[in-house]
Amino acid sequence: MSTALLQAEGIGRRFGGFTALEDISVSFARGELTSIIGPNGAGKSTFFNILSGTLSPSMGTLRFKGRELNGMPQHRFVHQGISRSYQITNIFPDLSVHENVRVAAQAMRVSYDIWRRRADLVELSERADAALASVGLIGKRGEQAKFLAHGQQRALEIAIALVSEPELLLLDEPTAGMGPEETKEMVALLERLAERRTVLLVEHKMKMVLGLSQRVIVLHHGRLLADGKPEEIRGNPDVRRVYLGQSEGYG
Amino acid sequence: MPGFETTSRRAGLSRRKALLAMSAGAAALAMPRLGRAADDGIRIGFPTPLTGPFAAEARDQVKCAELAVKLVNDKGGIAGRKVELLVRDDKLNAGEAATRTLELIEKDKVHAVVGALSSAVQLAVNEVTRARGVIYVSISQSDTINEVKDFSKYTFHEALNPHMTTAAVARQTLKKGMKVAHLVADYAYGHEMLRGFKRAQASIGAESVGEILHPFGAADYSTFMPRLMSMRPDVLCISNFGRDQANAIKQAVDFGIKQQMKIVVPVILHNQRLAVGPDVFEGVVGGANYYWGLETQNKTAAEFNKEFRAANGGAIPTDYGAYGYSGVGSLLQAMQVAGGTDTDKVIAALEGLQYDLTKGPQHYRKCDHQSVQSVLVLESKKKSAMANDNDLFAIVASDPGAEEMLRSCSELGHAT
Amino acid sequence: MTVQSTGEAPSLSPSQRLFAVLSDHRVLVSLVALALLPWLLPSKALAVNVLIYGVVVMGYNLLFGYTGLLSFGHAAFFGAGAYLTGIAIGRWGLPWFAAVPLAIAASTALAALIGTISTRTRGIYFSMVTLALAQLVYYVALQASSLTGGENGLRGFTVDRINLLGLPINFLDPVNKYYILMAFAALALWVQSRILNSPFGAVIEAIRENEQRARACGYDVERCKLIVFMLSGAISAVGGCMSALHLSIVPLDSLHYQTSGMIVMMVLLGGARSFFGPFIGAATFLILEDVVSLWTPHWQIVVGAIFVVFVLFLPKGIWGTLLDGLPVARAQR
Amino acid sequence: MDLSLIIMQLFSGIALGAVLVITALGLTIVFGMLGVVNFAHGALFMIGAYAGLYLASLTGSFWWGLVLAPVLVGAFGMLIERVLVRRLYGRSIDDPLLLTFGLSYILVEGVRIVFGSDGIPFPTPSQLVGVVDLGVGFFPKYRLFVIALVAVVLLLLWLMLEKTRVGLIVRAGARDPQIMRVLGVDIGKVWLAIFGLGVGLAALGGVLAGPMRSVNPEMGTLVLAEAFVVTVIGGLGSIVGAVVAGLMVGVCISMVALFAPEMATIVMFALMAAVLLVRPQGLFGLKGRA
Repeated sequence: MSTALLQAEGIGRRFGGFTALEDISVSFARGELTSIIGPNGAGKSTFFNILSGTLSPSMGTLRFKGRELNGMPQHRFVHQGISRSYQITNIFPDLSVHENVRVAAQAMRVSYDIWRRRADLVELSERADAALASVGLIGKRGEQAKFLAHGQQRALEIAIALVSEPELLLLDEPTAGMGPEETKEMVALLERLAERRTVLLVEHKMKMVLGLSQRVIVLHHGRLLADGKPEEIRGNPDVRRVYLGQSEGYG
Repeated sequence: MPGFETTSRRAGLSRRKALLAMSAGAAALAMPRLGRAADDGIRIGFPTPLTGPFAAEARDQVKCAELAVKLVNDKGGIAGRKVELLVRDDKLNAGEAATRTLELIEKDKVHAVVGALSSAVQLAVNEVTRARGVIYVSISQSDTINEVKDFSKYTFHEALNPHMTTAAVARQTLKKGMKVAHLVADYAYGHEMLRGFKRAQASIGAESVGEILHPFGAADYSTFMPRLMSMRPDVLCISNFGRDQANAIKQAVDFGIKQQMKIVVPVILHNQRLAVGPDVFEGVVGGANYYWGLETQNKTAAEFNKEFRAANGGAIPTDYGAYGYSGVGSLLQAMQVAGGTDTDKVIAALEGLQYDLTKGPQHYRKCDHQSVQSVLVLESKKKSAMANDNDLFAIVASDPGAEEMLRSCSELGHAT
Repeated sequence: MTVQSTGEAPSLSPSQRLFAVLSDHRVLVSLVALALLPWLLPSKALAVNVLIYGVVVMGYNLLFGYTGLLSFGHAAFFGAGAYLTGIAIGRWGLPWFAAVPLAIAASTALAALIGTISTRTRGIYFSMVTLALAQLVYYVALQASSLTGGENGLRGFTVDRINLLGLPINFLDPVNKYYILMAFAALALWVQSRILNSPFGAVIEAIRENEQRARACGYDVERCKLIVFMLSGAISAVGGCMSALHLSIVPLDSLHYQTSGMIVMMVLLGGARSFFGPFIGAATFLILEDVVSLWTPHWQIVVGAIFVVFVLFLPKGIWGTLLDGLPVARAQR
Repeated sequence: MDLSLIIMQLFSGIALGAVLVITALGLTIVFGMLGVVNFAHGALFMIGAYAGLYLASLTGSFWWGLVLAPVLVGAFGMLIERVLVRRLYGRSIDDPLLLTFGLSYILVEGVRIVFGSDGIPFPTPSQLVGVVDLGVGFFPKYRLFVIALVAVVLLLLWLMLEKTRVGLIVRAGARDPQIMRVLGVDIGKVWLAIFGLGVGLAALGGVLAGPMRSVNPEMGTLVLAEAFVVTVIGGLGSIVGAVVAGLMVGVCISMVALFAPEMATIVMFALMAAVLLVRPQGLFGLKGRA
């Protein structure tokens, strides 16, 4: 297990009397692209929020590169090397596309400097441009983010997450709300990203997940239902019963 | 509830008047902006709280001050120069007052300033005028301004002070061996009133059974009433001002305090009595600088009332209005004596002046420039005893003015 | 508003280029305008007030406009700056040049205290908590009358002469006073401009735009809010110091929540989130109040109505609306 | 200290708290449902007192004023919602606060224009003049009546919330406005009614306070600050919180008045700061909202 990048042991989460997640133990190896799937209310988002520090688990421990993350505030996660995107597009709408990414890059270097000129931090600007180039948005760098097309906004959010050069990239339904054309572009982008880092996806689009992932984790009613290679999941009868059967429409 | 209509109609009437006065003031301000320094009129600045809770008092002050100016101008002005009154709204805010006073001095080049109603405002105006060597006649009742720290040779205090009013009221209401309780607003003016009462009470031989300080500007006094009643005093002295006074008396009456003890205040306010009604104030005794009913026993008062009625459609001047008249009037008399506006000459004239404008002889004491004057003690009338809407009080006594009524010069920190 | 690194520069018309130059030198532009102000307004006292409230509102804008935190208790820092300047000069006998930095430092400490409690809350809660804590400061000042003068206000610290490099200057003269106080304003403008151009300036805008995203980017949002709260309090306190030196009194009302409300009104009138907005808002409000209160003692109804109209129809304020209307300016955004 | 005195103080505190509860309730209900902090709440309290006085003098009976003023002022509140506040839904949460702040200036000045800037006498209804012997001391009848009336209003409000369909909608809506869409409720109408209810409660507070205080255009200023403190302590949007915090603040003030009377105003702000340090969302507030 020493090669595991991120390790979850017995993770559970309760909201009042309601148990959203129970006893999840998985570990993620470096370089893998893993997807988490499950029907609505399966606990995907809760699990994802715990992995990214947005929520703290009620029980269990989380280790990243062997270091325990429990009790660490969310903003520290990025500095450890875990970066995320959100299911609903989450950018800085009134800032320029370039500034969106630049400010994210800045978080890794300076937070509280009130005196230097930010224009003098040329390196940050260059890194932002590099991240924009990698998601294909460099041509839009001067535009206000809120005027981008939906697919472009999603790509921008990935650039924001990417610019911190995370070892683990957590993406929450990156193709949500996209048409087939945009989805195809996004899948291509994801494949490129996965070449160089560990990626964890939450997705609804089954076909896409099975084609893209090296490993698939299925959650159901807050519990781990299955964990394996896409072809194993495809053949798993439990998964078929609770998930695939119902979600023909997503396929 | 008949009080409702009469009050609002009264307010409506005087409002229109005030609007007229305001627009006249606006014209006066806008017009001479260009050639201010060229004309040779005498300009008196008059900051007063036209907006806020004391707007009614302020309007009366403006009317009276304008009357004083008019009477002088009708007789040809001072050494041939016309007098002009520059009214400014201080909004009952010390910062606003200081700004307006700066404008009056720097832009309008006034020769003197008269006015201010609240203690904080008079001190702010005084701070600005004394630094710039401009004469200021205060008509606010607090006497902090007479103490050496705030005093300057430019500072004159026309209004009564708590020491005078509490002494006069105590003389009429307290007797040897009486038990006295105090409800006091916890700020400088409240403390001044308490200090006055306690000194008067000590000299009479009455006994203090307790005092409660209440937060300044409190709306509810019910929490103090049980304790005041448990002190079982013969007299309750309520030392606060304005709305605080109205609220405190109203709630004391609710608790049945008037059945147990007599309520006494240092200053009984004309407008608060109107605001709260005769039933609540019935039997309350307090001091005053002026009451129009004085006309039956004092010739000057009758004369002043006559002039005011003539200028204001038969209305009567109020307590605070009279300050506007005597404050501006005494200053103008001194300017007549000095033959103009030379500051040192006017100061000397004010210091030597004997004047009688509203109620009998007055003069400014040399050391602290406090006006020595008579104090009225009034008792609020029962509703059934009121002859008309203006018949609010019975005059219990009129204490003639004497320097012995004041705190001594050395006590105030002045060299004697 | 944000300074962007020059990438592909689109071709600019001469008027656009002029506008770009002006906003690049916004501190200088502000100072030139302020230097002319006393000669344009009806009185020097009014001009000084524009200067003072301009600085206070500018500090407030750092919090409200740029970070998106609606504080309703900023009078506390304006008042603290004024009171501490007065107390240091009048009670402790310090010279003005020592009193002012001391007052700013102490006001910043007060901001740290209030900020620590209030930045734990969000949204409307933040507004109400700042309001209530500032009222607490008001009542403390009222009660501590031996130090503050209580309801009577603080006085007895008139500065009538200021020694500038051995040259005694009559500070009672309105023109001298204006330009000396303008030096304070210049300092505040420069500091504000530096903060806005700094990396931290980018962080607070990111927090305003999207707090959750800023946190996910790795920013300690709570700490950033506390820091900007303190900076904002410090700059507003400069306005308080200026007010104390100008009026030579400190009225208790300077701490009242209606003063806070006036600050909010001014920033909304001028335009939040803009560099020039605060001074434009302060000037508009004060001139309006001056003019309308000459027409009618009921000036508050006019002020209230204008405020309602701005919230409903011109939420970007005078300057923001002007920028939207100017194609010249739009290219800059 | 004398035990009977402490009991008397307790009564004073509860009577004081009763008025606080009524005004804070209006503020908190409107916030809970609409997410709007009504900064004109104090001004509407004052309008309530004037309306009560005016209606009482028109009809010759305090009781008509007491009943009609909250209804009419509540209707006026609905007008405010429809004409002004409604335009701001969906905009920044700060906007309604700023709007109502401006509105409060207009209302206060409007009353000054119509009724003058002086106070106006508001006599205690003749049936309630005088004091009652509580055994430990004398207490004004009118204040006992206020305590009783507030208790009745709270009971009615509770019944409405717990037993009626409207109450169900309100409770559900306060938790999650989305639910109301699911229930197929016309949210616009509910919001209108709730805003009216909140304003009506402010007006009721004003009428009740009228005979106890000087009625003047500025009487709402202090009340607004008090209502804010109470709602913050209780938790914004929490009805139970407003009741508990209102009584708590009232009793706290009266007890402090016994030992350190000059601190009576400061104490509620200090209490609030203390509560916030421990629970930033207030005693009964939902955590997500703070």
